[in-house]
Amino acid sequence: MSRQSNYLSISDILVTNEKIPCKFLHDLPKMGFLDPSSTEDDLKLGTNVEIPLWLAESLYFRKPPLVSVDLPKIYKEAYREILNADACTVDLHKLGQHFYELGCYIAKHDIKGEVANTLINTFRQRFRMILSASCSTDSISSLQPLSESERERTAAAAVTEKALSLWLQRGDCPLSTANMVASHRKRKRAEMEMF
Amino acid sequence: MEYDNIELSDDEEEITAQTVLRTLQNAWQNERLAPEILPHQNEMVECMLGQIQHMERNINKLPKTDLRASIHKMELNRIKFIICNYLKTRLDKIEKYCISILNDEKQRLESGTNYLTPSEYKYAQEYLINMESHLKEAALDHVPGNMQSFDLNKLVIYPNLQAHVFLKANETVTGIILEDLGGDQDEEIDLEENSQHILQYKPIADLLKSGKVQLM
Amino acid sequence: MFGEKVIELIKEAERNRDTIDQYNDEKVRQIIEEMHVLFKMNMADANATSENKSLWTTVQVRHSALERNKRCLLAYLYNRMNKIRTLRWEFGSVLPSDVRELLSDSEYTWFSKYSTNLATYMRSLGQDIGYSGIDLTENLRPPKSLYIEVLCMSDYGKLELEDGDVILLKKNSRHFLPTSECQTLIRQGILKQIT
Amino acid sequence: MDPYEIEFIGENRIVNIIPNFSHDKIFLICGEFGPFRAGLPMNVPLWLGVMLKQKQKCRIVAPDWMDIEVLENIKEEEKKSRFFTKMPNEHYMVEAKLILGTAAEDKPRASEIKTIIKDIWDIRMSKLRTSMDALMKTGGSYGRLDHLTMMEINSVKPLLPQAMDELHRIKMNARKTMPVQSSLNSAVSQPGSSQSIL
Repeated sequence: MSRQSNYLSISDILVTNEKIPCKFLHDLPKMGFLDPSSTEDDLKLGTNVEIPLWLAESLYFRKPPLVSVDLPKIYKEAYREILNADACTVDLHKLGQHFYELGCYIAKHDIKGEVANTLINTFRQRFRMILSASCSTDSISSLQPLSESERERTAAAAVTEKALSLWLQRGDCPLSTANMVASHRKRKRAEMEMF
Repeated sequence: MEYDNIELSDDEEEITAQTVLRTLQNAWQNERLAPEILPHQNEMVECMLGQIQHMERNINKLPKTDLRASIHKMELNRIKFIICNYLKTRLDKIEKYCISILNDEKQRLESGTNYLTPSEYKYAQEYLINMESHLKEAALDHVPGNMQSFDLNKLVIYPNLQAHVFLKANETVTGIILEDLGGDQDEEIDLEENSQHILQYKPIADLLKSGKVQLM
Repeated sequence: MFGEKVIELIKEAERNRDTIDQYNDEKVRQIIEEMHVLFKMNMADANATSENKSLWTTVQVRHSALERNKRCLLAYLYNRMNKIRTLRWEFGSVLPSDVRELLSDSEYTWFSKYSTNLATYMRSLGQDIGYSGIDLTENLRPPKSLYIEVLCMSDYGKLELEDGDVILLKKNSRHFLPTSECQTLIRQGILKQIT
Repeated sequence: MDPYEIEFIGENRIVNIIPNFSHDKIFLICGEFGPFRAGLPMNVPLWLGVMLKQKQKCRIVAPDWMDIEVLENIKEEEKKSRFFTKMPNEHYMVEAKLILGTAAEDKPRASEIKTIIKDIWDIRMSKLRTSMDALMKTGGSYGRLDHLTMMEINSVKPLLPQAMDELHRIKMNARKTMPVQSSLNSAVSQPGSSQSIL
């Protein structure tokens, strides 16, 4: 469940699919379609467009860089102030599904290092939200204002919590059907019932 | 039903089955909790398998309802659990970190400090070959020419040596350097005998391998 | 926009973590086709860069898209590989036909090779001291008792026990069996432990 | 690890039993036990004690610390102390669960004892939560955890170590204001100029 990013990591691929605002520093012939508001064939120097992070990163790292990257709203000063004051009040489920992971990529575009500090502060403050969500008996509903990775951590902690309370309650743990076997049986049954 | 003391091939020193079992149990626990693969304990595994075999033969001589038979069987099941779980944990790591383990292992083989058993090494190599041929057959062979490479440097997955682990110090160790990313100064800590800590794996990896600390 | 089809594929892999879906042959084919189109455009534009230097940046953008598609394709396959590996550990070396149908030909070949490699490894265990190998798919749980009571979930047929006794496993039949000899059948969902 | 695996480790602890049968020494791989003399106390591993108890071959003698007075003291100490106090043994919860679970009738006032042990466990668990939060707030890269038992440590996995890993990753990545190629984010950023395009 660890979120280490690597070439084959699905979660990192989803993070790098997020769109971020960029400004093109060169003309791009035939790339007009990258700007949905334009009908031109070519993309002109100076155009501001939102493109996926993976594309922005690869264009930014060309020498010379082909784009400059602007901060998405949630990392800008207005939000940073709110987050630094009380990060727990912000609904990251709505405003930043991949707040930390995207932030790690974005932070280098903020030379003053404010984004980095906000990420660290926010993470530290919101840890207690995960703590309390993981031992609440409700299932992790979509109503909770947690980001995607916070949600995953909460779910993992809830699994531990549940295993422990089962252990405390009962004697032996019966042997059980393997996970995938059980899931496939369940799916097969569901499919059969449809007919 | 007595067991003999066992002589390990390389060692002149005699060790008891009890010690071997304890070593193996410890190795299992550490392997389960360490992010990277640890040096193998093949001698201990084989030695224990020998004990199991010996014991099983003797149990078969006992009447089925003999109390001793069930006690011995229960103990054997416990030991088999440790061995299977230990070996499977290693296989899981070998598969997940296949490329990086093979890279490290090639260097270790040269210096004779290999972490994998010969069987594990063969398994890892074969696993990589199978992975390569599947990815080629399913995708790489069909994409445009300059995209076809099976690039080990990109596909490699490293164990997270920066992962935080819980440990107990078996003896006092001083001067562990913790990397401090916030300030300018790294922090230095001592591990007193029997004290417990949560810290990054990397600075204590060697202590774990030399048995000075154990993971919890 | 680039790389959109391939993201659908990735999202497919992300859903249903406990089951494996039908291999999406059609989408994989479309993505590979898209890559060939991008590649051809790049060939043409690269040859034209002497007249129009800014075409070079366009080539670089498309190249990034090609790399992205490749990464996502490999991640899709790799993610499935890990699931297929789990199938081997949970179902055993023979897959039920409805599960087998979910795999592509190449995936099934991989499954077989994986299975052979695993079997070779397991057979090698303890060979030096006269063992015929150890099955690592057994003894997965800490042992609690030597015998357990089980309920048979399907008509399985005969099972020969180590002591030579043969029992008939019929749907809904109950048995009192050595734990070590029925744990695999429990994991495969053929038997269920009664507590 | 799951709780049953930690229980498995705890089952190696030695407990005192009083067998109701006689038998010669048994030579197990983990050591020799016996001789068994009906009515005379002796030591065996916990797993063996539980097994014999289930076969009604022995009584398990509850360890000294499973005593209401002793436990009340431990509970008071635990309440008073800011830190985790030292428990009677490092698998106290496993011992309590197995001995009081399988051999409750061997121990008078077993259910009261169970309740106090659970109280102590709960006090420690809530202390653990508070200290985790404090650890993350103050540093989040190192903590000393003396006297926590393995089962207690396991209860904060993967939450605490993963949160610390994640915080470390954020510090590593976000603090890098210069575009350096590192193994951590190499997944996307491949400086392009040197790369062959066609």
